[in-house]
Amino acid sequence: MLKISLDKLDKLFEAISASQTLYIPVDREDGAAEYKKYENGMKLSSALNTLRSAKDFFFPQTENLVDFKMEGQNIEVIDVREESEDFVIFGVRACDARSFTILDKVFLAEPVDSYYKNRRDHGTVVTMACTRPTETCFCGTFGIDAAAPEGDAACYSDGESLFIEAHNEKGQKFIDSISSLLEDGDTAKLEAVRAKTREILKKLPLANLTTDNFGGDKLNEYFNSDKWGELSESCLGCGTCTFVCPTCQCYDIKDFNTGHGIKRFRCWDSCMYSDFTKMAHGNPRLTQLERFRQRFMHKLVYFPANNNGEFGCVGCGRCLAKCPISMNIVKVMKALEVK
Amino acid sequence: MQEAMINKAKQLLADGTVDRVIGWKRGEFAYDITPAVFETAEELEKEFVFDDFTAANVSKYLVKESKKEGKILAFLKPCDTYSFNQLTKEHRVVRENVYIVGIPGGPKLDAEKIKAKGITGILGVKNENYTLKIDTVYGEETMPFYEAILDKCATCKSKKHVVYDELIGDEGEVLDSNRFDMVEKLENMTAQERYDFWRGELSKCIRCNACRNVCPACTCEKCVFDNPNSGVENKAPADSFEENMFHIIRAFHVAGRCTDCGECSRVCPQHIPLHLLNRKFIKDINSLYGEYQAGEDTTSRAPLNDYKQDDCETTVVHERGVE
Amino acid sequence: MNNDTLIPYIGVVTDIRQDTPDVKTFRVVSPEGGKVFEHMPGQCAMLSIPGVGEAMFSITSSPTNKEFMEFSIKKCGCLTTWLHAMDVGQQITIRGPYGNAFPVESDLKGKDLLFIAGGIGLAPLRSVINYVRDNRANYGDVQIIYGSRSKDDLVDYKEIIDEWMNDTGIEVNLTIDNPQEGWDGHVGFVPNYVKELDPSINKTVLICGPPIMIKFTLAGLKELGFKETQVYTTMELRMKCGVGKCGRCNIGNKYVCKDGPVFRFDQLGELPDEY
Amino acid sequence: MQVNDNKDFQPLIVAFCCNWCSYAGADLSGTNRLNYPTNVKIIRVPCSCRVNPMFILRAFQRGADGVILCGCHPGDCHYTSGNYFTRRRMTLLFSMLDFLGIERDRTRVEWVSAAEGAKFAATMNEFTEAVRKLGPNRRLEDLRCRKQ
Repeated sequence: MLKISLDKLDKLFEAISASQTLYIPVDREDGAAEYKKYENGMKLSSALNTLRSAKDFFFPQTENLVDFKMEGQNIEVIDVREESEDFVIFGVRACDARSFTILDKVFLAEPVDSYYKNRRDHGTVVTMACTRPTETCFCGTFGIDAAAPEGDAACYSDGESLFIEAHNEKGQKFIDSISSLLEDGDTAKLEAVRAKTREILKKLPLANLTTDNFGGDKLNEYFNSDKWGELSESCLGCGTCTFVCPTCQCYDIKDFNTGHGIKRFRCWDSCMYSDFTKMAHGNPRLTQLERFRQRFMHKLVYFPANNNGEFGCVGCGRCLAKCPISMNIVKVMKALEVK
Repeated sequence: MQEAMINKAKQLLADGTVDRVIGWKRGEFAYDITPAVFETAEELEKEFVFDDFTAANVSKYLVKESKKEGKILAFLKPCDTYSFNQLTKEHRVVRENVYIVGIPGGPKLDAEKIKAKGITGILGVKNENYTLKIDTVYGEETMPFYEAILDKCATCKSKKHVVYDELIGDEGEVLDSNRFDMVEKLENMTAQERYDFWRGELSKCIRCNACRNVCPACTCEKCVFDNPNSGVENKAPADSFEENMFHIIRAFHVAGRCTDCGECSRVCPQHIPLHLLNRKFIKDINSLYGEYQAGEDTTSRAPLNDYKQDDCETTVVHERGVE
Repeated sequence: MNNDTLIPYIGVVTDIRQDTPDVKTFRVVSPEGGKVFEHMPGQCAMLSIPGVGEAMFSITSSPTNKEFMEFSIKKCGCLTTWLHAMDVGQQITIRGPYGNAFPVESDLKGKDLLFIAGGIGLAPLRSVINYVRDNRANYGDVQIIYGSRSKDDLVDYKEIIDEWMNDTGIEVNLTIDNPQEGWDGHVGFVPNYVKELDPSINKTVLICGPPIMIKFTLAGLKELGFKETQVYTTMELRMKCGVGKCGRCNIGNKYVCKDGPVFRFDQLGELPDEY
Repeated sequence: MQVNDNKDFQPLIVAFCCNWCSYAGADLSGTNRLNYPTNVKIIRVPCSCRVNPMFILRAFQRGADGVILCGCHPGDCHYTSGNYFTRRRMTLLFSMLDFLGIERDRTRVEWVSAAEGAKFAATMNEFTEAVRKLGPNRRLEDLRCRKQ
């Protein structure tokens, strides 16, 4: 496999960013990691994962869809779409890489969402294998191997060198563009590191969590479960879980009056919010119980029902770490599960 | 302490004083504790927890819970009693339906602080003589207890319970805290520095509304930011202006009512020090209109519902400090 | 870049008809004349006034009408109030068509049809009724049972009296909730009227109206011997995208905007009761 | 400290004026043919205390460079005490804006009675000049509202 020495990472980043925009996870002052546009001198974060997921690159929190100019009774529609620039996201973890597959199922299904597709076409996802998974990780539950991430190209570190391999054409193109910096390397040590990571993954507290008892066929059984009241009673109805989630994709479309035109934009929305399904004549989800149920039913039952059994969760553990009252999908699965 | 609380709860349930108990429920890990309502002794025995991580302020849940039938037992820490008292003052809770047992306060721990030290794979946390022994997937780690406490506990204002029906432990006292230090530090910066500081912080906001929804003072039935007819409804910060507006209005709406419980900053997934905005209001109110602690009593007039004819003019802002 | 369904077309409102005190019917054409797009009976379109809002409305005109589309809209929220206040000539934005349609070219072909509508619930059914009238040879007997609060609240009353009632092979039964001067027709709620009329159980039923009406009518139909597989309805929930991506109009795993709005009752029965 | 004086800059000023004193004061300055800049857009409110902090922020969002709030002199409020509440509220709001690093001279409260036409004109002149020196509002503007 091709490799580059870890102390030459700067050179690698400089080379990539010379031809296209590069985003890497960097450490923030408060210790959390976030993706930043690479500028010379930036250091790659060693954190397990970024606080916000990588979905922002393809599905940003807000984006302008279309502009309108209103004049008397007339309306002019202005298409504001522009071809996205080419960019590389470096250091995406296995869980987030899988989340793109899930988002694709929604946004690339007919009719294709051109806004999403535009960025997806121009973005290259370079993943990074995990070596230090933490207690909130449960990607294995969804069949993801943290030591062998998906993505257009994948990187693995053995502590000395960074190994790179392509998974598809886009990844190969990426590797070709930096091939002058790469050399052939022996993967013996890397295999040992990966084996060790897999050992750790097996020992994690959530390693035994399975989806065996969830899926599209359990729809009414789980919908009518009497556990929802207890599970949702302390839910604050905030949107933290949905906004840090790499697979949550619900959005709202809103108009903003700028004083000299109308901007129609879309923004992330959360099924946990009270006005998510509110209509002029009423609301089918009146209490937090129904909203809470919707979120987890969507991930564990509805999504697999519509997508050949694929679940709407990748086990990244962000909601486990971030929920203000620590209620999360793992607790829901454990409470709900009917064997 | 946990044992004493469970016994107290069981006793009060058994003798019919209360019908339900609000407290905290054990989670998957050492630190992920969920506020919960318990109805039976068995549930309490099995899941009730009170330890270094039970920081959540349960007083806001009482807005709903106290309106249900029967009486509820609430275990309140000193800071929580201020919030509860303020809610009583605003007629948001039915005081008669709540039986309050005062329990000792923090300092409570912040799992994020432990993780920020690079400690991952946390399986268990033990406090041994104010040194945390942290059992992880990668072996045992240690760190000083006080380096892992919540920001809100590091600047604790009071160990005194301002309202209770019964107390476990001793009555505490109002502390001489240094909670305004950071506000002062910012005040002494230049306007440009302050602007840069807040832009850096507020631009992290993802508008999850956790700060608003957890706040015991934010109890409007319909928030102005959720009301499509308000003209300012927004779900996402589409512009830096909207980030600023949300946080200014959020803090302003609780000015004079905020008890400084610190929940807003505790729950912020982006670690924005939101409590500084609230504290700025508290500090201004204290210095301009006389010392006032929201939630201390249930009878005094809130500073923004009150006035004196010889109050200072708004020019006081222009005349002081650094430009 | 390809067209995106989220970018709307312009529609011009060329006619506004006051149907009832709170329902107006709007005629929409494209600025160049003609229809903005083709649709099938039962499908919906997203109408919007930029800056006011966007919402899903069923297309009430039949696809056999080649000149324009019509929308019967009841005034009940922010956008509909605005639409009711506008004048002829106003441009609006329109995108669609969205959703499935009544199976007029498959399951309904050759069948005797029974339409049951309540109030504004006639809007989506009118599209089917007129489609059937224009392709009369493909369908059997047609019976229409339509009820409203009062005579004034019967949507499209003029068309019902002047056209539908004069067609051969169409039986129209009207009813209103309470007795009223100048009304010599039937008085009573739709569910009871359906039972009174005792329609033949060979008919395929298309029903739309307030949820409470649907609930009781369905129970009545079952009593008469109708099977759930014979009854179709059309649903409505809050929608933003119209293409099953924004994630809010789902009933169980089905999206009303994409998998609906037309459902057969046996399909609905498999879904959770959350609508 | 602004280096240049922004001589060519025409700031947009929004003035909230209470119906009973300041709006009449503005009227008087007009009937007395006193000049004040045309940049000042007056919004009449029933009482200065009607002005929600949100109004001030929204004015900035929609392109105001300075916002001034005028009401009856303390003690003279038509509704007895409205302006006392305004005073506390605005003091705290201005202090908060200052805390966030937004130029403190962009906001002001001034008490103008119905008889003080001259004061109204002078205040507007002076306030407009002060805002002109600050330049366009950049720290509390909504970029979407900026005219291209």
